[in-house]
Parts: sequence; C-alpha cells; structure tokens
Amino acid sequence: MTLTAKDFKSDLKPIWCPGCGDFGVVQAMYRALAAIGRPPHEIAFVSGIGCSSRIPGYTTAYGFNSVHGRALPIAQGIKLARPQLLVLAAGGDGDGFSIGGGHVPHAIRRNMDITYVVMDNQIYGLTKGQLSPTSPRGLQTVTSVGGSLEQPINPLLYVLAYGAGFVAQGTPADMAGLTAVIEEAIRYPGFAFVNVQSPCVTYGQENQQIKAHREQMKTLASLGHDATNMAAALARAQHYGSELYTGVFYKNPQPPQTFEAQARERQTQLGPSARPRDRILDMFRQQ
Amino acid sequence: MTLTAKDFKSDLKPIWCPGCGDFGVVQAMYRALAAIGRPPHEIAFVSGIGCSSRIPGYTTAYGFNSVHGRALPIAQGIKLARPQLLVLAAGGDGDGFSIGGGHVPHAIRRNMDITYVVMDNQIYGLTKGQLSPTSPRGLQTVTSVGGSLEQPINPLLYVLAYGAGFVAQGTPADMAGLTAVIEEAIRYPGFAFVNVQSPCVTYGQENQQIKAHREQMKTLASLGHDATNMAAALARAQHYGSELYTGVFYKNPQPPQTFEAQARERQTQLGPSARPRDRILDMFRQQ
Amino acid sequence: MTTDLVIGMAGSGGDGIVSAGEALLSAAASEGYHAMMTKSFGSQIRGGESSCRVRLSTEPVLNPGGTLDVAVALNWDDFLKFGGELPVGGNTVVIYESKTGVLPDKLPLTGVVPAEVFPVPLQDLAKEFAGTEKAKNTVILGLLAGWFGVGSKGVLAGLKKRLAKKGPELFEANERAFQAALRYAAEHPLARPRSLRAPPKLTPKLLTDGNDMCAAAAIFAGCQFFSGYPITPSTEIMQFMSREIWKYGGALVQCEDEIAGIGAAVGASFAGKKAMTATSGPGMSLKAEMMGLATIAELPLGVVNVQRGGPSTGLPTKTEQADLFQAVFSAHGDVARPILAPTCVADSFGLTVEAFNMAEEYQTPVIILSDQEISQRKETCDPIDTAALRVVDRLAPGPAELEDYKRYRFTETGVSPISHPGMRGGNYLAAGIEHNEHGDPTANGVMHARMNSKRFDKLRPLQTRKDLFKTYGDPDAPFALVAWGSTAGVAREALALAQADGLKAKLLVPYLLFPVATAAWTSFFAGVQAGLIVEQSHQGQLYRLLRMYLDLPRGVASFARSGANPFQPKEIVAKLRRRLDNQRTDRDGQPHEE
Amino acid sequence: MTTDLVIGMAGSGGDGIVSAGEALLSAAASEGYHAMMTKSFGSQIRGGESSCRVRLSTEPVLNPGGTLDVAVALNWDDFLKFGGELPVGGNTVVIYESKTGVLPDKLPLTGVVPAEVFPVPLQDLAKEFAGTEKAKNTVILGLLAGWFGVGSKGVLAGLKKRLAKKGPELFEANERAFQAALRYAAEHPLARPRSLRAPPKLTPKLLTDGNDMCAAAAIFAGCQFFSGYPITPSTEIMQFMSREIWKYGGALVQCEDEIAGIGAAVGASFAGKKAMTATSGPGMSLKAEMMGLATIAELPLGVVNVQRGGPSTGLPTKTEQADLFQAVFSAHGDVARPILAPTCVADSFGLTVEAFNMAEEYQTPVIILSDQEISQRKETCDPIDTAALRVVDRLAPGPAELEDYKRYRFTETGVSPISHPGMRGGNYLAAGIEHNEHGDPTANGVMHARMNSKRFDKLRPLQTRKDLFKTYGDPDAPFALVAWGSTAGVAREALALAQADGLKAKLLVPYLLFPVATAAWTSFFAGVQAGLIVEQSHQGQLYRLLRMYLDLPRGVASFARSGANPFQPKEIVAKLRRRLDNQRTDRDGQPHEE
Ligand SMILES: Cc1ncc(C[n+]2csc(CCOP(=O)(O)OP(=O)(O)O)c2C)c(N)n1
Ligand SMILES: Cc1ncc(C[n+]2csc(CCOP(=O)(O)OP(=O)(O)O)c2C)c(N)n1
Ligand code: SF4
Ligand code: SF4
Ligand SMILES: [Mg+2]
Ligand SMILES: [Mg+2]
Repeated sequence: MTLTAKDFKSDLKPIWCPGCGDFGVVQAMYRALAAIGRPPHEIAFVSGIGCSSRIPGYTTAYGFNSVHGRALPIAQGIKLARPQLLVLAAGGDGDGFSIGGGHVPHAIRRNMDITYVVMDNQIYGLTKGQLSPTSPRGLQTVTSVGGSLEQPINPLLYVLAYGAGFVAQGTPADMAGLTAVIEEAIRYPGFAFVNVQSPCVTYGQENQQIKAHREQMKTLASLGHDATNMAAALARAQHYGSELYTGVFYKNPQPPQTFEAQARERQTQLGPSARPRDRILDMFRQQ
Repeated sequence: MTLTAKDFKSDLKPIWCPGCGDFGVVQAMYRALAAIGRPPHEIAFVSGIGCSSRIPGYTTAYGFNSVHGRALPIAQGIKLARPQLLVLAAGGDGDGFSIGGGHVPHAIRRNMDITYVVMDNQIYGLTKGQLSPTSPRGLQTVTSVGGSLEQPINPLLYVLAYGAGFVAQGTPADMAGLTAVIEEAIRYPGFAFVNVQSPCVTYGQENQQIKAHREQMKTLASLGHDATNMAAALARAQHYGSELYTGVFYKNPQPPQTFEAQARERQTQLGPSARPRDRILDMFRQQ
Repeated sequence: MTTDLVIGMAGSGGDGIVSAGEALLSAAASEGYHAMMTKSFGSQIRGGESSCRVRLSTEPVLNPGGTLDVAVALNWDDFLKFGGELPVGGNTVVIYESKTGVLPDKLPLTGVVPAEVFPVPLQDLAKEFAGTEKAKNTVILGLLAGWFGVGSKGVLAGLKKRLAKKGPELFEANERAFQAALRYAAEHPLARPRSLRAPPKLTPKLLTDGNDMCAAAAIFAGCQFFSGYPITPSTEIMQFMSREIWKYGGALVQCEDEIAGIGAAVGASFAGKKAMTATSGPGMSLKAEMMGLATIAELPLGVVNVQRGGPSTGLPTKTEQADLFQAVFSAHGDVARPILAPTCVADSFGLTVEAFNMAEEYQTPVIILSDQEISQRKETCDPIDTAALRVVDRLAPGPAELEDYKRYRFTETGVSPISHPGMRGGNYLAAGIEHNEHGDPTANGVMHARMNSKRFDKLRPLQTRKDLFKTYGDPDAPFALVAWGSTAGVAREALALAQADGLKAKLLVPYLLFPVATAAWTSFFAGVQAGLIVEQSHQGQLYRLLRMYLDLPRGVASFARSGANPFQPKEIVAKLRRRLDNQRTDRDGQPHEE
Repeated sequence: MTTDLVIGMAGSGGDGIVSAGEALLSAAASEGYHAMMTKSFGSQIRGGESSCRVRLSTEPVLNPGGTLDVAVALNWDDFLKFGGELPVGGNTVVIYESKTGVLPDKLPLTGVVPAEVFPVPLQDLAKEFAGTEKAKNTVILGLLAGWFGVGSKGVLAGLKKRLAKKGPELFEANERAFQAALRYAAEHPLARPRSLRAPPKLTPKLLTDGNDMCAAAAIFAGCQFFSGYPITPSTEIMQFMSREIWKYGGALVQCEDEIAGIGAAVGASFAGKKAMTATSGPGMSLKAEMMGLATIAELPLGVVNVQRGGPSTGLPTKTEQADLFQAVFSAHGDVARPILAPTCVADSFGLTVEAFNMAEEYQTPVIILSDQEISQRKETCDPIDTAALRVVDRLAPGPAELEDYKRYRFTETGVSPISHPGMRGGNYLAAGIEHNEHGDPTANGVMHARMNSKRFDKLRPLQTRKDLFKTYGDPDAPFALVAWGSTAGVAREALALAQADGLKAKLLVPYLLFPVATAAWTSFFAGVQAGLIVEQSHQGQLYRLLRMYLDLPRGVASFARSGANPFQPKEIVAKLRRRLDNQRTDRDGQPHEE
C-alpha cells in the first residue's frame, strides 16, 4: 500500500491563524512523509510548546506535544529506546533556541538519527508577540517596547558550529523546495536540522511574510553552493538575517556512526556476559 | 594605594587537590586583578558548582558560589543592576557547557561587560570523574565504562559562533600568558571568554596535565595569528582538542555597545517622563 | 431599575466583541459605576471565537457574576462554544444578529426560555449608518445604552478620544450607528424595563487589570529590576515593566528561560536592588532550584506566580488555584518563604507592596500567588492612598559592623544586616552551600541546624500577623467560609446570600497563606461548628495546608474542585447548608470531606 | 566476648583508612557476620581527612551505631575533624599512631577517659615488615584481628584475591605486616578482652551499598533505559548502569542536565520501555516540570532521589530527610505520585522493584526517596529470593481496543491501556496540555475535572496498602514510634532499648510515604496514647504530611532535626519518656511539638 500525504493528516483542526506559515510546513511534512513511505505508527513526532509545536497533533503519527523547550531530550529518549522508529522533532525559534537552546548542541554531538525542524518566525507567536531569540536587533515588541537591545542568534551558524551533519533551510513560499529539504533531512542517516522561515501573519514583521520571502529567496543550488564544504556553509550561514538562502547548507558526505548504532553494537557485544535478570544479585555475593 | 595580588587572596583554604590546575588559575586571577587595580569590594565574582566554581571564595571580592550552571544569569543580573561593578564569572567545563550551556549564547548576544573564565579539565572533578562535554570521544570514565559515544563540544568554536567579542585560551602551564589573557579579557569592554586548560590531576587524562601542556602549547602570537580576523579565529578554533593554542583567538576591534550602556541611555531618555512613584496609579485613572 | 447587570457577548475574532466590552467598561467607570470585565477565547490563536463578560453595578463588584442578565450573540455557533461561561437563564434578555436566521422561539438553548429575545439586524444597521459592518460593536453598545441605560454618555466620549487620531469621519460614522441603535431600542422597548440605576456618587475610578496593578505596585515599592520569560497569563507584568521600569532607573531583561529569569533577579538582589520575576506554573516549576538558592543565600526577591490550570501545560488560559502546594513546598531541603495571595485587582497593589516589604525585611523570596482571573480581568477600583503604605528597605550593616562583617550573624530576629557589592568592608561569599556566620562553606551538622533555625525563625513574626486577614460577617457566627484568591469574591457574595438566607455565617479571606498564621486562624475558628474552605483545585490545597499546622474544628471541610469550573455563590450556600445537615445527623462520625 | 563492635578510623586521604574498612567489611561478611560501613570525608577533594565506621555484629546491623567501641586515629588532627561522627566514650578502646607523640594520658579528647589506650608504632611496623609505610592499614587490620578476633581469616584471603594481579610479593609483604600486628596485639593484650563472638551460622551474605542495590533492582524489574546527570550521592546508580544496562539490551545516556535526564527517560517510557533517572535534591528541583508532564501524560517512570543535606547545594555529602515535601508536592497543578522510601541497603532491592511495578501498573512516575546514608553505606544482606518478587508490565490495549483507540479512556480503575510508537492503531498524541479521552487538547473545565479525578483515583488502591508498612513490637502498645528511611534503623534499636527499659512501645516503619495510606496508619495509631515521629529534617516533614490526611492522636508529636545530626537510640527513648511525662501533666493542652 503506498501512502499519500492525506494518510498523515489528522482530524484535529489546527489552531493556527489563517495564513500562518506553519500550514505550509505541515503540508510539506505530509508530502515528505508520504515520499518516505513509513506508516504513521512507526513515526514518533515530538515538539515543545508554541504555535508551531502543535504540529505533531496535526499528523497521524504518534505525537508528543511536550513542554516548552524539551522536544529534543524526549526525542532522543524515544530514538535510543526504539531505534527502528522514524523520529521527528519540531518547534519554534523560542522553543528551540531560547528555553531549549541548551539541548541543541548535545543532541547534535550525540548524533542520533533524528530530524529537527524549527519553524522560525522571529517572534513568540503563541504568547502573542514577544521578542524571540531570532528577532532582529531593535525590534519593538510588547516586551521590547523601546526596541530590543540584543543581537539575534544565528541558528544556522550555531548548528554548524555544533557539528550537525545536515543543515538546511526552507520556506513555505517554496513548497516544493521545503518538501524536498525535509525529505532529504529525514533520509540523512544522523541528526538533521531544517530551519524553516515560517511567517507569523499575526505578530510577525512585514518583511518576513510569504510574499516577501518569494522576493528574497535564493536557492543555494542556484548559487552553486557546495553542500559538502563546511567552510562554504559557515560563510553562507553568516548571512542569516540578511539573506534568505534555501536548500542544503551542509551535508556530511561521510555520515559518522549514530549513537544508537554504537549502542546497538555495545548491546550485542556485552549481551552474552549478562547474568540472568533473576540472578543479578549474585554479583554482590561474598565468596 | 596600589593593590597587589595578595590583596585578592582570601583566608579560605582551597579544597583543591594538590597540583590541581585551578591553583594556577586563581593565582593568575589575583595578578590580573592587581594589575587592573579595582578594589575587591567593587568586584563581583560569580560561579556555579564544581571544583573550579569554588574560586570566588578564594578571592576577597564579593563572591557568589551559586548553583550548578547558573553563573552567567546571576552575573548578568548583577552587572545590569550595578553596571559600575567589575563582574567576573567562572566555572568548569560541565558547569559552563553542559548544564549551563543554554545560557552562554544569550549572555554573549546581550554583550554585557563580563569576563567569563571556564576552567576546562575535560572531566567532572567535584563529582569524581564522570564524562564532561569536552571529554574526548571514547574516553572511559565511571559513567562511560565502555568509552564515550559522543563527539565532544568545542567551547572556542561555540562562543565564536555566538558572536563573542573576545575569545582567548590559556593554561596554568604558562602563568604569564594566562595572567595576560585574563587581564586583557577584563579590560575588553564587553563580554569576554577565556577557556583555561586547567588540568585535573586526580581524574584528568595523562596528556592533559601541566607537563604535557608545556610541550603541546603554541602561542597564537608565535603563529602570527591575527586576532581581529574572525575567519582565522574560526579556523584556529576548529583545532580545539588536538592543538593547544594559547592567547587571543579573537578580539573585536570595534566593540559594540554593551547592554548596560544601552540600558543607561534608555533610563536617561525615559527618566524625565516618569510619574512620581507615589502617583504611579494615576495612569489607571479614568477621566 | 436594577443595581447590577451582567452582560455576556460572543462572536468570532473579527467581530470586535472584546473591544465593545472594553468601551462599555471604561464608559461605565467614567460614569461612576463599579465594573468588571473578563474575557475568554477559543483555542484558535486568531479569528476563532471570542467572548467577554461585563458586570456593572452601583455597588462594588466582587466577581464576574453567574447567569447573564443580557446575552449578546453575534452568531450562535460561537456563542454556544462558551457553554457554562455564558449561561443564559430565565431572566436573561437575549440580543442576537437577526442575519443568523434563527427564530426567536427556536434559540439553540436547551431547556431555557429567556425573559426576552431580540433578533436585531446588527450588521445591516452598522452598514446603513456607519457605512461599514465593522461598526457592529458600536451598534451593540447603542442598544445596551438604549435598553439598559449604560454608557449613553461615556461610550461616545470614549470613542471620540480613541478615534481622535484617525480623523473626525470615523468617529462620526460610529456616532450615527450608536444613535441609530438608541432609536432602535426606543422603538423596541423591553417588556420589563431594567435600566441600571445611576451610581450613588461619581468617584473617579481606577481601571486596570491585576497584572498591571501588580507591576505598578512593584515600581511603587522600589523595584528596579525585572527579569523573566514570557508565559500566559503573567506576561503582561513583563510588558508593563518593558514600558515603565526604565523610567525609574531600573532595567529589564527578557531571559532565555525561567531559570535565567529568576537567576538574573537573584543577581540583581545580591547587587542590592529590589528585583522581581513573574511567571506561571510551568515557569515556577523551573525556578524551584533558584528559589532554594535565594532562601539559603537570604536574598530578598519578589516572585509572582499567576496561576493557570495545571498540571503541566494544562489549561493555559483558564484559572485555577492548584499551585499552592508548589508555592509552599517546591525546592528540596527545608525551605520556607512567605506566600501572599491577592483576591482582586485592587488589593493586588497593596499586597504586592507588602510582598516587597516582607522580602526586604526578612531577606527572603516572597511569592505573590495570583491567578489568571485576577490577573487578566479588568476592574474598577477606588483610588488607593499610597501615602498610607510604607516601603521597607533591607537592613544595611553599620560602619562598626563592617569592621568584622559577618553576613549571616546570628541575631535575635534571625535577620542579619546585608551588604552588597560596592560596599566597602561588606565583602562576603554568597553560596548555595551551607555556611557559617561569615558565609564560609561548612558541612558541619550543628552549624547547619542553627542556620536552618535562623532561616525559619526569622519568619516567625508572620505567624502572628492578623492584618493580612479579612473577616466578613458576624465574628461570632458558628458557620464559616474560607476562601482565597479570586474565589474570595464569590465567597463574599455567597456570605451575603447566606446571611440573607438567615444563616449565621462569617467569612475569612486570608492574604497570607504561608507561614500559616496560627493566631489569626485559631481566633477565626474559635466557636465555629461547621464550615467550608472553598477553593479551585482538585485536592483542596489550602484545606490540606491548614491541617498541617492547625487542628481544624471537626465540622470544617473542604469544598474544592478543579479550575476552569468557577464557583457560584448559590452553590456555596447550598453546600454549606448540606454540611450543617450532615453535622447534625452525623455527630460522632469523622468530618466529611468533599 | 561481645556480639557487636563499632570501629571508627580516621586519617588523611593517603592513609588507606577507607580501604582498610572495606577489607574488614568484606572479611567480616565472608566470615558470616552482619556488617555495615559508612564513610565520611573532609571537604578536600583529595588528600584531606577521611574516615570510616565499621559495625560488626552477630545480629543484623540496623544502623552505624553510636559511641565507638574501637577508635583508630592515624593522626589526631584528622580524627578530631570528624567530631560527633566518631564519638569516643568511656568504653572505647583507642588505638593510635605512636609517632604522633601524643601521650596516652594526654589524648586530645575533652571530658572523656577511654577504657583502654594503645599508642602503636603503626608506620614503623609497616615499614619494618612490609617494607612500605603504605601497609599501615594492613597493620591496623592485624591489630583488630588480634584484639577483637575479627577478620583473622577473611582479611588475608581478601587481600590475596585483591592483590593477585600484582604478583605474590605485594601480598606476602602485607601478610608479614598482618602477622606482625597479630603478634603485637598478643604481646599487648587488652585489659578487658572483648573479642567478637563467632557468627551463629555461616550464611553467605551479599555485600553492597544502597545505590548499587537500587540499580540492580531496576535491571531486575526490567528497566532498559537510564538517562541522568551526575550528582552526589546518587551518581553510583548511573555508574552501575553504565557497566550493566547494555548487557540487558538497554541503553544509557549521560545528559547535559537533569531536565534532559528525565526528558529522555520520559521519551523512552513513551516509546514503551521501562525507564529510570536518578538524582539528588538539586536535580529533583530541576525535574519538577517534567514530573508534571509524566503525570498528565500518564507515563510510567522510575525516579530516584538520594536525599542529601539541603536547601540548595546545602551539605552534598551528608544525609538528610528534608526532600519529602518536594517529593510529594513539587510541580505546579494538582499532581500526585507514589513515594517509596527504603530504610536500608537490603530493602532497597524489593522496594525499587515495587516502584517499577507501581509505575507500570498506575502509569505514573514513582519516586524512590532514598538518602545519602543508605545509598552510600555498605552493608551485608541476607540473600534475596527474587523468585518471590513479581514484575508488572503496563496494560497494553487489545486488538479490539485498537480499532478505535482512546489513550485516556475512562475506566473503572482509572487506568487506561497504553500503546507505544510502533504499535499499529495505537497512534495518539501525548501532551502536557489537558486532553480528552482520545488525547486531543481541551480547555474544557468539566473534562479537566474528570481527568484530574482519573489521575488521582487510579492511585486510590495505594491508600489501602498495608504490605508497605512494617510494625515492630507489641501491636497494642500505647506508646509509638514512627521512623522512615535511614532513621528507621536507629528507631528499631531505640524500640528494643525502650522495651528493655519496660516501655510498652511499638514502631511503624512506612515504606510508602505517599499517598498517605490511611488504613495502615489508622490501625497503627488506634489506641496510641503518645508517640514520636522521628526524622532528620528541620520541619518534621512526614509529621506534617500525615497531619494533612490523618487526625493523629493528640499525644503524637514530631521529633525532628536537621540532617547531618544523626539520632541515637538512647535519645529517642529519652524523648519518648519526656513525651509521656508531658502527656500526664498536660492533659488538656495542645500536643507539644518539638
Ligand atoms: C516553561 C514554559 N515557559 C513559557 C511558556 C510560555 N510559552 C509558550 S509558547 C512560548 C514561546 C512561543 O514561541 P516559539 O517557540 O517561537 O513558537 P511560536 O509560537 O512562535 O511558533 C512561550 C514563551 C511555557 N508554556 N512553558
Ligand atoms: C543541579 C545540579 N546538578 C548536578 C550537581 C552535581 N555536580 C556538582 S559539580 C558537577 C560537575 C563538575 O564538573 P565541572 O563543571 O567540569 O567542574 P570541575 O569540578 O571539573 O571543576 C556536578 C555534576 C549539582 N551540584 N547540581
Ligand atoms: S500567532 Fe503567528 S505563529 Fe501563531 S498561529 Fe498565528 S500566525 Fe501562526
Ligand atoms: S578533582 Fe581535579 S579539578 Fe577537582 S580539585 Fe582535584 S585536581 Fe582539581
Ligand atoms: Mg516563534
Ligand atoms: Mg571539569
């Protein structure tokens, strides 16, 4: 039985505002998952909290809409416990890089085969328009009335510095491209990161909407970018915030072994030396 | 009255093991502070928890030996509340980049004039020898009996990606160099990061001891490194873990305004529009 | 004529229902009425259903009220989604958009026949007189003015002010729609007129919500530092601070998470400034470790928890009172911190000032345990005499003390003078590790026991505070109610009802929840035969907390239920009655708890 | 001859005092004695003072004991730093390094004259017979064997095994030192001989500490996933898992912090595996939010908190029982989770298995509330019959149920069958947001109340559990002691003392602390006139917790004090006596709490 995008769409009605970029992201996700072809029950889809983090509920996969910022620890627990699952994680820019920012480098260096999609709208949507870590400097919001005083973060540069094996960016302004990078991310055998410029129509900035994206967008392919070249990736990533590059920034041509593969090896190697469970106490026996 | 290193040494007896690298770090700190010349009571020195985090108690400054991983949030609160203070933060590799790792990018992008010294020994000292985020892959410790399965982090590369204005490295194997980078970090008007390779004699690796450092050490100056060149800094930083470079990796030649300076501007600008405190409720008055 | 009017309105996001409510509220406030408004929205972020309740009265308004006097439905689908939040009864006047095509005798309200029903061509009137459907909400305001006499002056005056910037045309269009609605109302009079009586005297009122009131109080109390992380329903405190704190030489930082949010505030307090953080349940859970640090380091701190439905993410936009256990007990080890709970917008001011004073006086974090309803509802308040409020600053060490400074010196009160960086001679080490009087780390059990005693004993004076309790009704009455937080307003109405019903009852409203002020409680409960502790949590958390420290009279039981299910005064009285009956028939049994 | 011997030794880090203790302990275990060892160190990370206490007995050892029978001081400075932890009394035999130059009648022990004092040239003997000072500790073992008859066979056998890899020379050198010490003891006999009686029968014993026992139990119970973050004194659980869990098809991840530590375990549980995390107070504080998530998502989880001195960083290496409030109440909203407390190394096994069973049966996190003393002390245990222990697995949905699967279906027990990713048809959304039976998010108050009830009601059966309580003494005795955790072992000895003293007393040791199992408590307290709830916390946390749910007899009071100040059986008896006197003279007053 071949699966279609529809097979991944749940009955839950999205709470998203009409026109929210996240509609495009979930659509791209349906299509990418259909292309991958794993049945929904073999997929675990984890998120934190935020508008974007509602996404697992809109799919037919096993979903976990957890707590703010903790999608990655939970996703890693799932993957390591049941490596045969397809594990996805997703959430907002705040969820991923503010409260959850401490988990990202460690998820990446552990390198489990998880795809992490950040729906980056440079704002806190769910809580109604506060500053996000990707908000540009000077942005006026309800929590930065006189304008933000901080430099924004650069998610692309960060994850490259963290050593991610797959780093890409997309926008729902280019559904085909977005679908393609998500699919490629899932197929990458290791930790994969996709930053999606997903406009917030309600609290987002004017120049960050779908229409603007259509004008700003430059596919990395069209620029002749070599996705196996880390230095080039680092250089391109520096333009986050001023240029909207889409496509794959970096893809490790020699994906290192995943954590779960090493775990499997260790289990196989040590398994034979296990005492039977019911005789485990023998190890404490004196004489 | 000129201050000497001794003026910064407290009566508290260090709990450190004989030969611990942290003795060198605190010595360098005394000397750097003496060179700076601010009296101890104008200094606030914050740390988290760990062997290294005991350091504020061994100085005569106002110290705050807080909780694990939280030195930076507390230091920022102090600096923003009382910008005229000299604010230092310090702690271990675990404190700073494992449990505290989520605070680092945000402290850096806020760019307060704080100097953060990480005493990196690639191990958890205080808890007796578990894996740290900078432990090399494959290291066998009590929590990684079969060898660690994770790639270590790269503190130097991370903080550069985070946009730190000053990034340096030192080792107590070169006390003069260490003192110099700490002093320069303190003088840098913005967030400054110093990674100190501070050997753990009790749980650390053989090739990470003072003696080994003496052989491994290469000063960046001797390599003709240009500390104003970010690309060069990124390139050098990639060698963390294989090369022991000391000195300044990067120093922003045009330090951007600090958060506290902007705050001061805002206070000055908005101050005149304040209602008297005891009439603040007038803002809620109808008609 | 009536003295109290509860109006509920619902529509979809774009209908402007909430701004109609706000216009009515501020009109009523300017006309001298007491008024209160609560809002409720569907789960849709934007464009979903939205509603508000406005209660207007010539007497102080204690709660949002129960069954509606007036129901306004822009469309029935949206209206019905609010279910119990907008209850229609036999006494309700129903006004709805006639375009919905629903017949007046076929309203989709099961088992209810409203008093009067008016299908009105709201949209058409708006289009005809204002030239835009958007003026629908002005039409509604005109109808309410016409039928119930509320806002006839104030609404237009308010609109004029609000629309001033946009040129006269817009205001004039709205004025025409308003007038047309007034005429419409005059042409379709109520069968049983019920205009709201004019307010007794026109005192100028304050109008705001609990979050803004709390933030303003913090500034009044001298707070110069705010750090936190956004979370519903507390974010408005940070938003207020983002506008105001700079003006007072203060600073704000939106942190990366709640741990940093309290961490920075702890740092600012260590640096000698009055500092504050504000959050809601999930954020409080994350702050637990730092709360313990502030306790052992003895640092003053104002911490606001605006409670919402839990556990976990729970019901983020609904009110509940289930974070009391967390407030009192979270963080490992023996820790205690004062917990204060406001009961309405007005008392949020004084209580927040009190919280900062306690924090400074006792060098401790203090939790202001607000809840979603208080924090986000708008309310008229009588002016507050700020001159009558004292502002306390922490005890500084004198020059003699600074010669050989002991940060944690054992004193009679348990409070030791506190220095801060910048103060010569006051240098010390603050730490999460147990310490001796100097602040030096120790693992000595005897010193630990002494320091624990110090930290607990310094809060002892709070146990005898009686001013942080209010009693209503006859102090010698044998039947008792206790209610805290937003539930207190319902309980006050319940008390009035009970008394009118002939019950000898009284009510205690505690503002200080912890430490349990045994003196106040014991004197209230003396002679009480039966009573209820009313609160919105599954476990009845205050009831349980009191049992820890008090022997409650046997007849006192818990009346508790999960949040998002507001109590009605009537059911409280009914429950109290049932309790009395139980008491009588079941003399020797254990008290029944429900 | 004696049946019980408490030996305390202290020296500086390099002296090998602790390994001497360990050698003695395992020798004693192999000789069939019951034995227990605790260690204590100065704040120095390495090379500071270190000490251990070894208690050997022909009867089960319940606690580390009080005043020493034998004190061994390698140098007096270090010995004295341990103060109350190594108390010397009039009955103590003191052995010390004669090189210290201290005269036997000038020992630096104020107000105490030990029974016998032996300055011994430990270092010289070691050097002379083993050729190295390092053999000092072997000399000590030889002396102990000579004077007290302990370890004469076992020590050398153990040494031989341990030193096997290093070639025969090292062992032989140690053997010579041991023999020399035996001779030395024979040449300097005790004035009053007190050899330890031979054990009644030689049952092979298990020897381990509470942390390893707990970890082994988790594996036995089917745990296949561990994630956590190191923290004293719980890290050994992770260390055990790092060695063992892979063998059982499981996996371990050392996380970046405690939030991720529990987060990954929550994920693994969601994925259908039995998962565990372990930490201590500060880590528990950080895990609060995730605990709430596991509760609302109804996910089984084993969570260990090895208590240490608090608040905040507190006294990381000392024991305390002050995290009970946190265990029960942390996390916002109405949450409840079972809390189980082991009282010794041996019962850590069964209780951990019970915890995993409860977690699976009720789909809830369960806290194993251990403490530093239990977790790090080494103890002999009788073999445990694992075949008698059941292992429970979570209820899986059947094929019919999976046709229209409702993850949170309302059932009679409150427990709903649970699926996991990979199971076809079981797909659902787990969430921290309140949900309906399908798991879909809801903000509906009525559904919220029902789900809260479901989550609390499913734990009800625990309230009637009696098997998780142990009563000692005459069940009808009018005088009562209650003690939990590591304090239970002291209380058992206190009970024996009280009974010997003619007091009609009994003791309740609860293993299930929450939910408060009213049935068990009520039946224990029936007829009790006076009693003490003994615990190591400033607030007397169990006492307060019980008051929440029980009407304690008036004569029952709290006997509590901060951690790092262990109770002695004698003082408990004395306190109980004083309590009885108070009761008699103060009939009508309120119960006195101390
Ligand atoms: C611990 C905790 N802190 C704060 C919140 C409140 N909160 C919910 S979502 C959110 C941020 C939303 O922004 P983002 O992650 O960018 O997602 P978006 O809504 O923009 O998609 C916040 C602060 C929470 N639910 N839990
Ligand atoms: C919240 C919390 N988690 C864990 C610990 C235990 N702990 C104390 S220090 C430390 C790590 C020490 O390593 P590092 O930060 O590298 O400092 P070092 O001792 O090596 O200088 C840990 C895990 C703690 N005190 N608090
Ligand atoms: S608020 Fe913004 S991010 Fe949230 S649903 Fe609406 S448009 Fe999307
Ligand atoms: S354990 Fe290591 S880091 Fe800690 S004091 Fe000793 S040598 Fe230094
Ligand atoms: Mg966002
Ligand atoms: Mg370290």
